[in-house]
Amino acid sequence: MSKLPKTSRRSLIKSVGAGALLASSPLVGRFASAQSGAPIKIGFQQHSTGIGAAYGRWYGRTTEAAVKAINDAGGINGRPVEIVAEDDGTDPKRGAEVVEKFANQHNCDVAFGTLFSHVVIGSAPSAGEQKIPYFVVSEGHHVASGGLNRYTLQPGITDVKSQVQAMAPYVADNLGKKVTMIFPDFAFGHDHRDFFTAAIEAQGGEVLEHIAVPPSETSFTKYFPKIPRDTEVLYHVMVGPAVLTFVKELGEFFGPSSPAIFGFIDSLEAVDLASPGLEFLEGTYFWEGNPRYAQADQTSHDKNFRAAVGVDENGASVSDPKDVSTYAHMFGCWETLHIIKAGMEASGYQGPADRQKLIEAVEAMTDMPESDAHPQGPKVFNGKTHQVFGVQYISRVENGRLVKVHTTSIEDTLYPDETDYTTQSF
Amino acid sequence: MSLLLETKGLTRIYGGLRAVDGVDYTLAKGEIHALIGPNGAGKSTFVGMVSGRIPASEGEVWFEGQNITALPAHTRIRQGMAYTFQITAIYARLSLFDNVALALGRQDRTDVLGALDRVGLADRAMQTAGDLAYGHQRLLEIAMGVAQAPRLLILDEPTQGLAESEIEGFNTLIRSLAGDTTILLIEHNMQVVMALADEITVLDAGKILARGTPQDIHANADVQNAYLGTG
Amino acid sequence: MTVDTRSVLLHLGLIALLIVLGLVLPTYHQGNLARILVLATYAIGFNVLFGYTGLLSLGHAMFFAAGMYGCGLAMHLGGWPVLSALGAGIIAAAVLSLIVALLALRTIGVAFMIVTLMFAQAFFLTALYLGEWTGGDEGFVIAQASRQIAGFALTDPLTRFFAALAVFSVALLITARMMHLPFGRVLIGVRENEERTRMLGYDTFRHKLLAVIISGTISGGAGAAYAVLFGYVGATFASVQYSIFPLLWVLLGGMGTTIGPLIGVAFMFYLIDYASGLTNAYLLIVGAALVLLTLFARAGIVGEIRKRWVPWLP
Amino acid sequence: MDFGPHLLLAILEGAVGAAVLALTALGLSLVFGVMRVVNVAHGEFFMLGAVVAWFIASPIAGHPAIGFVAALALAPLVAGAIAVVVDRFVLKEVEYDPEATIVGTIGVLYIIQQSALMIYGPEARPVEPPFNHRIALPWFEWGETGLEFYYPWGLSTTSYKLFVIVAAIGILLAFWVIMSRTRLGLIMRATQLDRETALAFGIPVQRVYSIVFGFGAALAALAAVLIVPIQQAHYLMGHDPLLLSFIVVIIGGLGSVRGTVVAALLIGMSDGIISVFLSPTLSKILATLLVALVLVFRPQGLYGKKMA
Repeated sequence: MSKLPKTSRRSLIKSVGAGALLASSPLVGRFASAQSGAPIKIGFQQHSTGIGAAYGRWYGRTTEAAVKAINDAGGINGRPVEIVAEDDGTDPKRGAEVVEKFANQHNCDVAFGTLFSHVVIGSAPSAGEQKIPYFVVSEGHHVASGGLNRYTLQPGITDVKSQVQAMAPYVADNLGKKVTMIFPDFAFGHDHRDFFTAAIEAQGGEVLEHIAVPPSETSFTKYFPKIPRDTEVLYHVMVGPAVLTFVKELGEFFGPSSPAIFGFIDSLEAVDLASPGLEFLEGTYFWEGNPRYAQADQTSHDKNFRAAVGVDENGASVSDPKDVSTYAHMFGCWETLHIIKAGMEASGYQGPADRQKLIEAVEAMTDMPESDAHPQGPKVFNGKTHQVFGVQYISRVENGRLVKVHTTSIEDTLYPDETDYTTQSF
Repeated sequence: MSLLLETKGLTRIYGGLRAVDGVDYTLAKGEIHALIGPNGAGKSTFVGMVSGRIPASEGEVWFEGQNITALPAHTRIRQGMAYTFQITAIYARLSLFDNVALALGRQDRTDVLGALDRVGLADRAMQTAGDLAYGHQRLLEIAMGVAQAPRLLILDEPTQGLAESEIEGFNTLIRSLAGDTTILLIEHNMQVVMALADEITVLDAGKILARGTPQDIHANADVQNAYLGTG
Repeated sequence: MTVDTRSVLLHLGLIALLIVLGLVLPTYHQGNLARILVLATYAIGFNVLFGYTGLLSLGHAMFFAAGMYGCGLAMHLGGWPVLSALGAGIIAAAVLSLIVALLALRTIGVAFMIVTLMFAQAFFLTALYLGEWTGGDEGFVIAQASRQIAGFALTDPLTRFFAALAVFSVALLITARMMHLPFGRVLIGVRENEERTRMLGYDTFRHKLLAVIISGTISGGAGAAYAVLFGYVGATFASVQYSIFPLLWVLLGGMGTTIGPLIGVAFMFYLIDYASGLTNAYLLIVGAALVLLTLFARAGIVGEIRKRWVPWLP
Repeated sequence: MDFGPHLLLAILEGAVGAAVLALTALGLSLVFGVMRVVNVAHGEFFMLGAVVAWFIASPIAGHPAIGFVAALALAPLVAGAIAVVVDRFVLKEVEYDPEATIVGTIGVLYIIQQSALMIYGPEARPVEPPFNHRIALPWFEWGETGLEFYYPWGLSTTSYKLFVIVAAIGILLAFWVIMSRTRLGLIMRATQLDRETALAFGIPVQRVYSIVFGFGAALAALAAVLIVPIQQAHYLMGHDPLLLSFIVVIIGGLGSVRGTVVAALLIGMSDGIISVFLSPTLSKILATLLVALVLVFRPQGLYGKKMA
């Protein structure tokens, strides 16, 4: 099924009707006008096939849940939201074609939901040309770096540069100052390499060795001997289907005598921590975009979010405890859809003619307090760079669970603006 | 008469076996020369080295007073040789027209049809060559050699697979070429050899056993023993 | 009417038809067709080598990507205008294809396939390795404002369509003409029987060398055009699957036919586009379609038409 | 890590990869040699082996060895059976035409891959190894008191990795025995040498083709079952094994078992060993170019006869 299973038409109208009755916004008045019955169409660029499929599935489930929540609460401007999902095959060429399809064939109001950076960058020119707002959930630094265009925004997830630099103070203070980094030898890994190296040096630490693992590698032990013996902290990040092999072989390599290990959860996203061979991770640290395991101080927002998406307190599907979610990233879909809603309501969005107003409305956003719409935590949006900044979490593996040990401030994630999209014409 | 072709000590070694062994050979302009000998005598290898298809292990090839030993095959062909294969090597999936046009190097309709006409295939010009009967494929092969208007035409067993009537036509065709074109003919059919050849060279075990007019060869006792006696 | 006139009419007629389509199609399909035309140019380049010369390269993505990077980097880092950047891309592809040809043509058959595959893999890895300039797997965007020729914005759908059509037409007419010239006939001769062709006095190595260069350069031209017209350059386009695509397109459309590449690309594009609208399992449909095609139309679409009804198709 | 231990580790790791690669490539080589077709879907049979292994092993309770042994026995059969179906309904129908086979097996590749995605899902899932112990390895050095030995930091392997190497050698020997000492092997070799003569001698060539195609797929699946406790089963995992075995088969020389094994060792180890000296991606680039140049200057492969 390309189009996600949605609430049936009847229940949709019922819930929209209920929302209209309850809502006090003057915009709801439009619900009665002739055009109002038409849904707001959001094109969802989904990684259903290709290398991103494991993420794509959870992005799909989160999106579905968010749309249901939004529709249950009365939709946007009194209109129901409809998701039009198209598979991009995790391929930048197809991604660009899909964006054009959203704009010209499906007549979508906005496009949304891309994760993999190369698909975002490949699709962004199409979004700019078709003049369709393109909300990505990618954590790439591509938006804030100024390389894209005014129609592309990332308001729902913090970018990798912020994530990485926010980790340096904790790592330097608690784990050690002599770091060896292992990362994939392509753009995502290079971001880690460049931003963390700079950040740890600012903390008085140093990176002893950069170990770049070639793309699509399936066996890793042969690269580990390059780790210097005097390493205090091993910083690892890996993506792709071979991540579990990577982490397991890391454990087998060190045996009983390992340095402190700090990793990005990307290395184990959608992987069960109870998988055989991961026992050695006990006591090691992870960055988490959003804590996978429900924490002792869990907010009601996180509780609601888990319930809506169908994730249990271990971050796995409620229907299959072995089906582990991409919890550190997928909240971005939920939050982005709520920002689209907020932006459309703030701008009085009616149809494609109002797309520029929508972008200006989102650009005008700043503080986003923690709420049901923002369950991951509070955020600050920078309208000039089209990038949001939020708190980050560091967790420690204790008894096979990730336990949050540190929450960064938003200030830790900030860096000087590298661009100002608001100066670009539409 | 001046020499068109000369080989000096031409040798080909295949894994220790001397398939052609130090052959000194001359061919005069305008002559029809037949190369005969039992199977495995080295005839095809010899003409292969002359045309450049097969690199020589030792020795030299001279063509029109030039040492061409180092030249690649296509250059030798350009200088005026033509070579027809022992195993039919036409372009089976192309039309007869395209086959001959490739040999001619141009798509000139008159010339292509003219060449096909010489072997009686002009009316089949648009047929696919692979659909022809075997004998006709042999004739097409010969037409391709003729179309190149070579000074030296090397024919490797051209009449193999031809019917009696077609052989008659072939003989006529070759005679009509004689004079302008020098012809080096490998042939098993002794009737064809006797009918066409001005001179005959007998190869055996990679060496020249005898050389002479058809009458000389016919009378040669060694040849009788080594070769003709068997047939 | 001679075969030549028919062939000229066919190709000019096709271009005229495409012009009309560009003017009447809705925006979405106009955009698709622009993409199809550029990719078909790539397929035409591939067809010169595979369909006409009989050499199967599994590394053509490196030529496409060389054109793409040559052009894209010239604009992105060098700030060159579009036309000079296109030239840079084409030259980059031509130089690369010369080098690859000199080495790879020492081999034949499956070894040639592997050697080209390996060179392309090395090219792909190099594009990742030089991430500082190429952006690695993420690639980079060519600024929208710079994508214009003499004031005509290539981002405008209609302008882009006609630019794509121009690129395609040049490649189509060059190859169609080439296949009528003695040079093209010799390439076919090499495909059908290389030894025979050599023994007709043709320097087959030189012909194959030129075929690789022409093929690689057209492919690179398509890559450069893709960069300029669609504004993105990335290592994905140098990956193995982009070497397999043209093979698939050409086999589907009909190898050794001038219009087969276009038909193959269009068929594949719309098959994926249509099937992905029906189901997420569209690759299943694509797979089944490929199997059915092999079973029932082995010469490809245009190839079957030529075989059954229109034998003169070039 | 010191140079010596590092090199030893790279060789050990390379040997595991080479062992699995040799089995996979042998399957492709057999199909290529006997049937003269390129099976582009070969990597998907590898993937099938891993995925089926997961389906077999994961529901079986008790010691992980039970599930693993069951997978080892059944997964190749499943993959082989599917391959036989492909042979009967696709390859036979196109009369093993080389070009048609390429397109047809690309179609099969998509069908198998997409089916795996739908049935198995996009996740990478592990199969538990039957046993797995970390084995620290000693290293020797000439010290003041003569030969000293110590355990360098990180120099280790696992018992399961060593098992994979041993198992692969065993399977290769069994393969060699089948090909050279049994009637089935004789029939396959006869068909490989000359299809027409084989037909004339009453060999049921069509049946031999089916068996060979199934056997080739089963070898790939077997290799995958061996590796899946180390690397997880994933629906896209067939891509690299296909490319690598393709390369191995050509480098080794068509139809040469010895060449295939030597080439698998060369390919499996080269980038690991070069990466001892250079940065990993750079070594991959160089290893790739090296392989290409081997072919450029020895087009018939290491042990092959000149190809026509």
